Amino acid sequence: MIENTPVPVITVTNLIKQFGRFAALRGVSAEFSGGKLYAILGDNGAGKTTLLRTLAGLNQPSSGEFSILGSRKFHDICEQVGYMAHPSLLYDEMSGMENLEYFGRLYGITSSARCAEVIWAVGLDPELVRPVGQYSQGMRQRMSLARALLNDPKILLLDEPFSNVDLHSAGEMVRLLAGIRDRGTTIFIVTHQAALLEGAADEFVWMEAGKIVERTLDLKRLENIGESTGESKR
Amino acid sequence: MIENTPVPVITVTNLIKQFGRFAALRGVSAEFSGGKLYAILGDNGAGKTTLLRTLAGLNQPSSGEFSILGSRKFHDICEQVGYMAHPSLLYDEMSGMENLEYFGRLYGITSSARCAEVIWAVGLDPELVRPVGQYSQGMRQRMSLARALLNDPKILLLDEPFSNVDLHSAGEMVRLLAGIRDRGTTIFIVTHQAALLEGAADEFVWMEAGKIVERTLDLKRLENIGESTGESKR
Amino acid sequence: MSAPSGITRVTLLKDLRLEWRSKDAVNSMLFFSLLVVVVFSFSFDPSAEESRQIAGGLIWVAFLFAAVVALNQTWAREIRNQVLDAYRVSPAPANSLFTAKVVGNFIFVSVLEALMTPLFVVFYRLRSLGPVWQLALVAALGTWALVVNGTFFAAMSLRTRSREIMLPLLLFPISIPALLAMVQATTAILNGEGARFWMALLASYDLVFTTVCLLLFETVLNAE
Amino acid sequence: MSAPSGITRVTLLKDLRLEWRSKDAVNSMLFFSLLVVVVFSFSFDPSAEESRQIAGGLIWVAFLFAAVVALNQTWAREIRNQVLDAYRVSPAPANSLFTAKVVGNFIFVSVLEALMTPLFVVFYRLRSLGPVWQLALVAALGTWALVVNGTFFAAMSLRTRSREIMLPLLLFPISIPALLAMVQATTAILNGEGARFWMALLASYDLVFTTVCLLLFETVLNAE
Amino acid sequence: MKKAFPILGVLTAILLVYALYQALVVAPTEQTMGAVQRIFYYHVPSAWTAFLLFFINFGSSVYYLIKRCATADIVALVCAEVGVVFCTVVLITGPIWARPVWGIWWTWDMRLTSTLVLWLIYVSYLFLRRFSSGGQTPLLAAALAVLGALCVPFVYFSIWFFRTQHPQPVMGGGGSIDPRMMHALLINWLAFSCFAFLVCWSRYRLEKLSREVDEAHAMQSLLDPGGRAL
Ligand code: HEM
Ligand SMILES: Nc1ncnc2c1ncn2[C@@H]1O[C@H](COP(=O)(O)OP(=O)(O)OP(=O)(O)O)[C@@H](O)[C@H]1O
Ligand SMILES: Nc1ncnc2c1ncn2[C@@H]1O[C@H](COP(=O)(O)OP(=O)(O)OP(=O)(O)O)[C@@H](O)[C@H]1O
Ligand SMILES: [Mg+2]
Ligand SMILES: [Mg+2]
Repeated sequence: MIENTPVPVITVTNLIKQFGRFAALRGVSAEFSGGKLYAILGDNGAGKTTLLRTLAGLNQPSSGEFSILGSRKFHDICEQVGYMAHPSLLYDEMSGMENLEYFGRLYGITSSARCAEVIWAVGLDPELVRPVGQYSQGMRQRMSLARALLNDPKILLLDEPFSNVDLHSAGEMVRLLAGIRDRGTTIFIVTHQAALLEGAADEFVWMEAGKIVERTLDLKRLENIGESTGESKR
Repeated sequence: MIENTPVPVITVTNLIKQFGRFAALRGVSAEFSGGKLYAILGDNGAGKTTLLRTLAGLNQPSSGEFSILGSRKFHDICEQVGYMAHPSLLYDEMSGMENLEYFGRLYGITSSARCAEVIWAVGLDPELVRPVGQYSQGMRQRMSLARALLNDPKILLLDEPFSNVDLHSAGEMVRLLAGIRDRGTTIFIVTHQAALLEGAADEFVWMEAGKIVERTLDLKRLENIGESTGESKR
Repeated sequence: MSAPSGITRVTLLKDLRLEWRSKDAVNSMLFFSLLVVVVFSFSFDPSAEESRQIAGGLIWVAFLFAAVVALNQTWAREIRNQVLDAYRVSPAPANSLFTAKVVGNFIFVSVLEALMTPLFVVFYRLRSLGPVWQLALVAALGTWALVVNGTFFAAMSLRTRSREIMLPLLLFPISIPALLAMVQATTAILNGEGARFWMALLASYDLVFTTVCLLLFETVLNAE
Repeated sequence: MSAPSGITRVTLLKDLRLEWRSKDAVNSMLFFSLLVVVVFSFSFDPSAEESRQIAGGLIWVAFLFAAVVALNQTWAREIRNQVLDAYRVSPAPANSLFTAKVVGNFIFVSVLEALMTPLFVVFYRLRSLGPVWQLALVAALGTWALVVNGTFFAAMSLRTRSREIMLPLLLFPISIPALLAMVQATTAILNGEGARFWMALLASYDLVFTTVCLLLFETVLNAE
Repeated sequence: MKKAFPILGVLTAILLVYALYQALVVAPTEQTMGAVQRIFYYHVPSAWTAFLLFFINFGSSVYYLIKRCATADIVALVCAEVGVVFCTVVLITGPIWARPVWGIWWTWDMRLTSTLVLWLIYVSYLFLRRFSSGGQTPLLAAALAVLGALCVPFVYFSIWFFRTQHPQPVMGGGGSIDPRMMHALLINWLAFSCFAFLVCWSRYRLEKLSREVDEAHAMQSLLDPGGRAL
């Protein structure tokens, strides 16, 4: 367990990511300390997903650097990171349990009990035999979260985990995540439903046009920013 | 223009839809009158998407009937319906404008001006040449809404249109949809962010386990239902 | 709603444009056909007398392969983001879509054939004793037969995920008469014999299967 | 983290199970190769002697094209919901994935070959003059060569536009020596001649390309 | 550097003219084949130049894989492009020569076949570069270049058995050749190599420039806060 002292577990220095001629990240610099829950907010196209993918080692940054848990190479610490994306990252043809059992093996987790545990934790039933392709959108989303939680990561990168989940269950998921945070995990949640995280988040990070423009605890301030900009989408 | 008198434009009688042994719709009966905005709420797996797909003629109901605009065959009135789903229903390789131009032709719409108009309406820029596959998730969602609006439908079936859209723009989309409703269109919105629709919706429809269990104007009542049930998902 | 033929046209144009854009189409097709011919030459030493005798069969196998590559990806784009659903809720008739896909595949495969034939002629030193226009006609009829059936069954196998796995295998017995006619006609023409019968057979096969596929396609498309 | 070989095993088992449930790849391969056999038997009615001359080429062309059809689908499942990303963020080594895919494809194609060979034998009235175990060895070595390269290039063509056509464009040129060796070895053995040289060539080709593909796969997988 | 280019250009032009003179006038006419044989002075130097360029391509691809250096990638690309052109010249002059001499355009001969396969490999390399999108192109291309180069020895081994009609290598082989022919050949080779180098160089500068333009665009979109990149 990491103590709750502000040791930066993630340091990002002037990160730039270009897709051809378009820059999705335009110089992101920040430090994030351990054991906190960060909500990353921002308009569509602000670069939130790109930032998360870069941290997860799925994009090569065009320039700039970052270190996670003191390491510059993602591969060295990948066992301690959980990542959840827009797409489910699950095999449509297998049931939820089969999926988790497979992904568990990639992390050296062989116990089905652990898989069943995370499935219960996100509010699904591990005995559902239906393949994931036949799940409803929200169920798929939860199963995807379960996959990210599976290896009990120190750092969780979640891309819009609540977007198709019903309000009641989203609240439960927030409680679950807050509990995980309390046990020392650093959590990044990209979301458009900031209100859900109002009590739980330790900091709100507002991104705009590829930059972090504001970090605050006061959601109200961000709303003003949000209103004042965000016209046509780039 | 349909007048705002409560003539049922959609009548559903005891609709049942089974997937193999599992019943996703378990006897839905309801009447919906024209020119209103219905918000369809419910837990994950309640059958909202299935209901919408059935109304759009994409699923054959196992039993039961429905009529839309007085017709029992979807194909006869399909020109007057707009449908938006979870997946974008767009070609990833084409730009937004090219996509709309193509789908417009399927409805006999040849004017690019109309396409540009709906793209502006959802807050995007018609001149974006990037293919849709490179849009951010929220941008894709908006473009998908634009596609559904293209043929100026009498009935709009929208499956979670706001789920990845930033709060500010979601508010704008609600205003847009409310305006469309005021011009006589009947709109069904499946969503988990009921709060967004609080001022705009004419009725909230709560689904649970394949049935409509409550229709009300008072969001508070539904929250109680939501709390009391919605344990593990089927 | 515009006329069905108009929709066929835009759909076809859209497919061709995407194809054109995504792959510098002609170059890669040219190279692909060159590769196929070279692979054949390596496998069947073209200078050997026997291999020249089976050239009719060889050419059709090569064409068949090109067609399979094309047919395999016919619906891929439509499936990706469930764009097919957008088509299904629109008033556009199902048959316009089918026709556009068939014509698109026909063009694709025909271009490949047109590119491959000269290469085969050079490498295998082929010389037809019969009239060349007849060969072209046989190729067109045969390609159409392959493409109509192939497009139809490709659509069918989309819709029947796990239920009826054996469906693609239906295409096989059904295509046998067409294959037989194609190969026999080609061989006959190359050897300067008449191929009236086989060509009539092919033409009527095309007619029957095009009609039936058009009649059934809407059902197949709208099967959940 | 479990041993790489353990991960290879689970990945392989998962693929086999999924394939068993849907049977997509095997079906389309089987279908295609059946067509090839039939087309040839229509176009050419070989005597035992002649058929032995071309049988090597025939069989291998059929297998090659069938393999391309299968290889094109190798990564389809991984791409669908971007599952590959889940693999990339996990500590599992890239080479385990590669090995599992290669072995999986090897099994598919071998099964296909085992099913097809009797058909060829029947249709062409083949009788090998050389030892059959040598034929089996050549088939194994040759299939491995095709499958290693094919899996690698299929992963590569994921990262390109127009995947399906890209695979043969990349695979064919580099496989030509292997293909040539396979065909020559098969023909030699069928005719009762020695095929030592070809088998040694194939074996060293396998060795070199397996090593290099293993060395390079991680780079290709992690290219964004 | 800036000045070296035109100087080299002039030198190459002079060399090419001199080589042409050597090939068409100075070198003696071959007895059996006659004047057609003079195509030899283009056929063989082209082949050697192509081989050289492919070899450089291999070297810089390996270097790229190790060091991830953008210059190496451009060198590899440029060499492959120009190499394919020279290889195409071999494949065109060969059949032109073969037609009058052997009476056929093409035969599955060892040397011919291996050249064809080599050409196919590098064309597929160019296709890959063309079709792969985004920043990963250099990596994929380098991987393919390595595999392709490794394939070459196997090509030579596997077609060893082909009966060959094609003349044996002049260099190191047993056959004797008129010294004037040899001289013309070497001069031509030198001229061709210079020419190839020149083309590569300008192509290199072009490629570098277009990458810099892309870079500049991206920088601009970085500066411009709401930058609408179309
Ligand atoms: C038809 C296509 C042909 C191709 C693709 C071809 C290819 C080549 C290649 C690649 C080389 C350089 C080989 C090396 O140095 O190792 C070469 C050299 C040569 N070729 Fe050809 N050739 C063709 C036709 C011919 C013909 C018809 C003749 C004349 C009868 C000919 C005569 C020569 C000679 C004399 C050399 C120099 C020998 C040497 O130094 O290797 N070639 N050819
Ligand atoms: N592969 C790509 N190629 C080109 N442009 C891209 C690519 N991926 C993303 N972009 C662009 O980069 C910008 C940022 O995208 P990103 O997905 O990070 O946004 P986001 O903040 O996650 O938005 P959303 O809230 O809508 O998901 C967008 O304008 C998008 O079009
Ligand atoms: N094709 C299918 N085969 C089998 N079961 C299915 C299929 N489609 C949906 N279901 C099941 O039907 C139920 C209802 O699904 P539906 O997608 O309608 O839910 P939903 O209300 O839209 O949920 P969400 O809010 O998560 O999107 C779910 O339990 C789902 O697993
Ligand atoms: Mg995003
Ligand atoms: Mg749903």
